[in-house]
Amino acid sequence: TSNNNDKSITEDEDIKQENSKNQDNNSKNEILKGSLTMSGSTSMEKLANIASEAFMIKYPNVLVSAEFVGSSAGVEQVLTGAVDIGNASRSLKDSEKASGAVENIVAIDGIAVIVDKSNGVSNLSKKQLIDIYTGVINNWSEVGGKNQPIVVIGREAGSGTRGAFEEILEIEDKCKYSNEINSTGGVMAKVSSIPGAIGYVSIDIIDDSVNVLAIEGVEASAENIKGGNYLLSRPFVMATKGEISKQNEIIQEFFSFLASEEGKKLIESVGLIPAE
Amino acid sequence: MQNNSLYQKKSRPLNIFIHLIIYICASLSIILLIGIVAYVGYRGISTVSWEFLTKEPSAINKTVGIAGNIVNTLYIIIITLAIAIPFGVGSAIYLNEYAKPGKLVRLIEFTTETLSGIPSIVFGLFGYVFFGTSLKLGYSILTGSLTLTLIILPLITRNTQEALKAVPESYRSGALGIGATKWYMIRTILLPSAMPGIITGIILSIGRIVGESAALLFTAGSGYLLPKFGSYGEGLINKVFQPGGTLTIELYLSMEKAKYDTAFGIAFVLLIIVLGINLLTKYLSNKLNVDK
Amino acid sequence: MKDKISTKNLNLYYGTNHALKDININIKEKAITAFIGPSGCGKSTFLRTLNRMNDLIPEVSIRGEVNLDGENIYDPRVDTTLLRKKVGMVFQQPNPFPMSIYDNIAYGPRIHGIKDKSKLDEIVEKSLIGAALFDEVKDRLKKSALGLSGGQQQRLCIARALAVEPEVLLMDEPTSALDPISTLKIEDLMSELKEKYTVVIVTHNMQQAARISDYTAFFLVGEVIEFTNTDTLFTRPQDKRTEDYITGRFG
Amino acid sequence: MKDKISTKNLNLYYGTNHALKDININIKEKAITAFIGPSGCGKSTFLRTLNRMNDLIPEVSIRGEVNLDGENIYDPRVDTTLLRKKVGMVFQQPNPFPMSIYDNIAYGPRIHGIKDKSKLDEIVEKSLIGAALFDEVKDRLKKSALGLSGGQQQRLCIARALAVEPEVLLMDEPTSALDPISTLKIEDLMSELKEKYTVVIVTHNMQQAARISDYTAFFLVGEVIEFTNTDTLFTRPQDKRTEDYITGRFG
Amino acid sequence: MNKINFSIYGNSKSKRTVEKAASIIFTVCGFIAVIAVFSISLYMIISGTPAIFEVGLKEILFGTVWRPGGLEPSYGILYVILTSIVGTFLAILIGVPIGVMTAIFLAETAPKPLAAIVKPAVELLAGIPSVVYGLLGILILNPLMYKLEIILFANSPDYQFTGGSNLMSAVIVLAIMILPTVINISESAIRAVPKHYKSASYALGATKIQTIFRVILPAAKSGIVTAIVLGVGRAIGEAMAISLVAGNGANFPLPFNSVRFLTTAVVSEMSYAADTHKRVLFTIGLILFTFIIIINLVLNKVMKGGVKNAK
Ligand SMILES: Nc1ncnc2c1ncn2[C@@H]1O[C@H](COP(=O)(O)OP(=O)(O)OP(=O)(O)O)[C@@H](O)[C@H]1O
Ligand SMILES: Nc1ncnc2c1ncn2[C@@H]1O[C@H](COP(=O)(O)OP(=O)(O)OP(=O)(O)O)[C@@H](O)[C@H]1O
Ligand SMILES: [Mg+2]
Ligand SMILES: [Mg+2]
Ligand SMILES: O=P([O-])([O-])[O-]
Repeated sequence: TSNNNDKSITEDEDIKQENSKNQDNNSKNEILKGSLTMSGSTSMEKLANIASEAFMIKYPNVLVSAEFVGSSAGVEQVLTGAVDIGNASRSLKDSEKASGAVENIVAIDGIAVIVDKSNGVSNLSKKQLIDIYTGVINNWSEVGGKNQPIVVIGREAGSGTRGAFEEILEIEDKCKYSNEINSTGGVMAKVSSIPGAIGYVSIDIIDDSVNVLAIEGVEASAENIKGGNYLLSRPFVMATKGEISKQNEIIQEFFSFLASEEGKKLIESVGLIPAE
Repeated sequence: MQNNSLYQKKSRPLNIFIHLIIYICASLSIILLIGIVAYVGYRGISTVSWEFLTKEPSAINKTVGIAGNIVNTLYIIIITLAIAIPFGVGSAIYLNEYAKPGKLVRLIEFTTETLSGIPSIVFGLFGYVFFGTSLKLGYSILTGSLTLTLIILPLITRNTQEALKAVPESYRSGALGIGATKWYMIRTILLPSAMPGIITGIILSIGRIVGESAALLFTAGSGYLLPKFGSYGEGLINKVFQPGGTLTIELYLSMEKAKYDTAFGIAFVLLIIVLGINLLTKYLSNKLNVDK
Repeated sequence: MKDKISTKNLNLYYGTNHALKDININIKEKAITAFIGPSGCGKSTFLRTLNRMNDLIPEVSIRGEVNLDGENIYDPRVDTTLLRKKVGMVFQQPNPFPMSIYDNIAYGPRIHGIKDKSKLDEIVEKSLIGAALFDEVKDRLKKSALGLSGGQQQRLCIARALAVEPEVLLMDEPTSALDPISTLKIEDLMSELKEKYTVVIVTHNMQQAARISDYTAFFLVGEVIEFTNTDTLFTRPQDKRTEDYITGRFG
Repeated sequence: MKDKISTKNLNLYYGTNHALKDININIKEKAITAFIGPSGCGKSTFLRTLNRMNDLIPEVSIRGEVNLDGENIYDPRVDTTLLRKKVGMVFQQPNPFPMSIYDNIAYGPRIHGIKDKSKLDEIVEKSLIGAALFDEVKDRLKKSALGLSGGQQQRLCIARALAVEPEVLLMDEPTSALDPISTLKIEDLMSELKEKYTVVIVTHNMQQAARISDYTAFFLVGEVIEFTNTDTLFTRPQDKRTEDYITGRFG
Repeated sequence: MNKINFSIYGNSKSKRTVEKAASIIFTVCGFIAVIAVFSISLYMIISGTPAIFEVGLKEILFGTVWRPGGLEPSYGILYVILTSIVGTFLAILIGVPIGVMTAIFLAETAPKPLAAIVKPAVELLAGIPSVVYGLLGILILNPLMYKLEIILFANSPDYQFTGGSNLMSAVIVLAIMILPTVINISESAIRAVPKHYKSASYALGATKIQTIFRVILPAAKSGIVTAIVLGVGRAIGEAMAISLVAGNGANFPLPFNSVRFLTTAVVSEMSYAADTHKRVLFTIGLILFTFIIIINLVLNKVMKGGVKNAK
């Protein structure tokens, strides 16, 4: 992970340089005026913040604001017209699509399984992971660690991350959580502070306060997700009401910004895989 | 008479026991409370710096700062008070000066009391759907302020009412006795005399606004950027319609993300603000009472 | 002398409590009329009917007439503001407003639309002189009225009432909260005031009524038992109850 | 008659204010002793030294002795609870507790450990009779004491003090907040009480002292100027200052 | 003087209009609170009842399984309701006596300089956002609780550990959170008791403790009740401070269980929920709302009514 961090910093600098290069273009970019609002997934907070900040540097007269209230709320708000973009860390539900939400996948995310720093275990099999989350195994010694109780931490019902995690492992309705936390950051906070805790979060938020476990020996890295080797991955969606082409100029520009080389770099800088 | 001497002290074990309990409870809570203040101060003071207070957070520049939240908090305080004071004071004037005692007054007083007992999460839900969705104000400082208005209304009404009750009846009859109309009397005699109470209500309200979290999370949102000025200052007005998280919201979000240093920094700033509010209350109530 | 105020079968109820019973009384212009009687007999209540201050008390109902210069003050067309400008009132407890001496006195004129500074100055001075207070306070007109002594406050209230140029001045036990020296000053003042105003005073103190008033009415449980000129009432009371009261046999 | 209380060179300071100066006084048993003197002369202060109520005021320091039945009440071994049980007190303003009449009177006995219901009933009745209040309140013993009139409240306070069976009763201007009729009742009551109790009373009202007390002490700025039996003091005062005071020349 | 230089029969229309307008405006203001409460209630009922018909009142109120996202969703909140009741009750049980005792200490027995330091600190903490208490709960209380948990359950192999986020933590956070409010208001109430009650009691030979408990506290009752009412309100309405320390599992409220309160149920899932799930959350809001109204009514009527009768 430390490598990862270094990389993102150099990439940030790239972005800065690019911005200064783009200074000449700014006069053109200043023509775009107005605001763009988005709301939704907490897992996508890092992506949304960095994207909006970079977008606002490029288009100084546009104000992008983002709220992080959860995937479903984001989609609902884009449908009621309260916001322009609804962030969801899962595929849209059929009911949502039926109401007019359009699924724009902007990135692929991996779900990292994390434990606290003092935990000696570094790899779990899929079976072990399932057993831990369903309460069959409740001590780390059973999976080769210390004699230490396992504190099972998850997200609340309705979370995109939880939905994806349980669906991939096929353990819907079977999980026995001892803590249900309502944000990605909250899971990080809990896992890092409780010895023996295990949790799952989007990989883009990982820092060195926690250890990331390999699943079936596969590291949760961008390459492994791209290559399809890592088990736990899901899409990051920026939903709009109606096709992108039907949206106003600012929204269209925002999506083309994310799809541009510059945007892709940005997405990679937070540890995600740009969508094809 | 001998066995009735004053010099025979009675032993009172129960007395001693209760004294003991009082001391234990008191030391427990005093240690706890002082400990909390000290701990927050200790952890917070190292985070708070000029930069922390004047910068906005940026993922690209790697800065943290709460300037945006401070500005949002001010926005929300000002807008909320601007709406709530006229209504709250007006309501108190109605109850105290116009309404005839009876069912209606009791209904209003009862609902005012009820309003003050509703948990803020319920206000949050209401504000989110009514102001945010039905009135299409979305996540915005205005939505948050309108929601908070409902929360502080009872505080202002009640304090004003108390103050009006304390205005001697003789002032009223004095003014009316020379032919003042009711509204003139209210304007020139009652409101000035009730000012200390109104101000107390306002200050308590500011405290409530600063401390609120649940009701704001769903209504004002969590924006942390400073308002842009715009070419003619229109940016400052537009800000009202944009999301904005107060200090307390940012504190909650920071602790949720395990950014404990930021959280303690904000907690420390809030501590100072509350301290300021308390001192101001004391100062004003002393000053205004001495005048009387 | 002509009648300034006359009442016709005036009855007043507080809810079901019949507090004034068929009061018929004529109050002479430019004279002092005193109301005496034991506590709770309705003196204050009656006084308040004369400028409709009872309107402010809930559950009061009034029947009968009170005529001021021949106009019934309970007529629906009456503007109570105008009425109270004509019929001023001074209360038992001095009740200056919590503002400066000047503003206290200017309060009434301002209500009635006088804004001109020099005109106000003039009224304030005239009223203070009229209330025999000017010399004592002329150097601190801008200071709070609450800093005055009780007696001064009461004279200030009189000055405040005079400032709107009333025709009648009602006073409800104006000296009962005051020390003897202040009381004397105010009694002197009243004797001066009757040159220009019709003065009606409620008092507990029979000596006071005897000293200063021209006419005296004796009230008992809501009725006027005897109303005649003061000398007659105190020296040759017609009613046994009046006699009992003034000789201190009850009350 | 023997001395119930005697003081020896009693001095009291409020901070640096020397409020009592070398008081030497003997208070006789089963008699009424009155303290008179102008305001601020230390009457109340001295009264409070007799049951150590001054202990509750911060910054008070006391030198000298107060002996009750020969025992110095300022001795460190003294249990103030017992002392105050023996030396009861009634205050200027009636101060019943915000509870029922019954509970007010039972308060003292309960504190001193009496729990038995029938015993308490008996004490309550006896004390109310002793304070000449029983007939007026016997039907509403369970009603709040705050609903009583001022005079009744004061008698209730006396009954409350009697209920702990004191030997001495201190009263600080017990009638000054009352109307004349209530005052009379309480004065009568005191004359009855001295059959069984030693009564010490502070009063502003010299007529009262003359009417009811057996001995009178005249205080002036912290000193006892004259202390003798009441008749002598009011008819042949030895000290010029006493004479000036009782003839109304100052105070 | 000129006879009838002006009549008292009025003609000033503008003055009357101003008066009328003022009176109408104030009346409207007076009704704002009524309108607000009415519309909040109406709205809570409108958005809270559909789920009752959809899921069934019995299933919601008495069901014990909360599994809104599943294939076979289940919306039982019995444990959540119980948690709110038990949790608040325990917090009050701990916080109120300690608070009142501390208030007694500060008002009656504390040395002046100590009271002079503690009083501002208490006022400070009464004003501080409750989230701060949650922050300290996570950082200090939860780890302590976890240690305790490990010691207590070392020998129960099937026990699921909560990492210290449990009912006990939440109760302690709530109890500490209401302390300043209770202390502050009770202390003012105790200080407001007229001095003469105290003198009267001492003069009868009562000790300090007897005076405090038999005279001063009863006389300060209405203020102390206010303190308790506010404390209860604050405890039962609190969401954010405990959302991170209680663990949020919809379990039976045992001391070391991860539990979910009515408030935290709404806060943590409202943003994520959709469809029936969302409507059930509104039902929870409605239940919470009903609870509060009932509690306010009961506390005010019963306790304050009792005081009035005594007077
Ligand atoms: N605001 C009121 N509401 C109801 N009853 C009242 C009110 N004011 C006075 N009363 C009753 O009306 C009767 C007359 O009272 P009023 O005050 O006029 O007597 P008064 O002669 O002025 O007595 P006092 O000498 O004590 O001032 C009394 O029985 C009194 O209780
Ligand atoms: N609690 C106190 N603290 C400080 N000084 C006091 C206190 N109580 C009384 N004094 C002072 O002690 C002196 C005697 O007061 P005390 O109340 O005994 O007089 P008194 O004779 O009872 O007067 P009065 O007739 O007005 O009741 C006065 O100068 C007074 O100011
Ligand atoms: Mg009267
Ligand atoms: Mg005294
Ligand atoms: O916050 P979520 O991405 O888990 O919905």
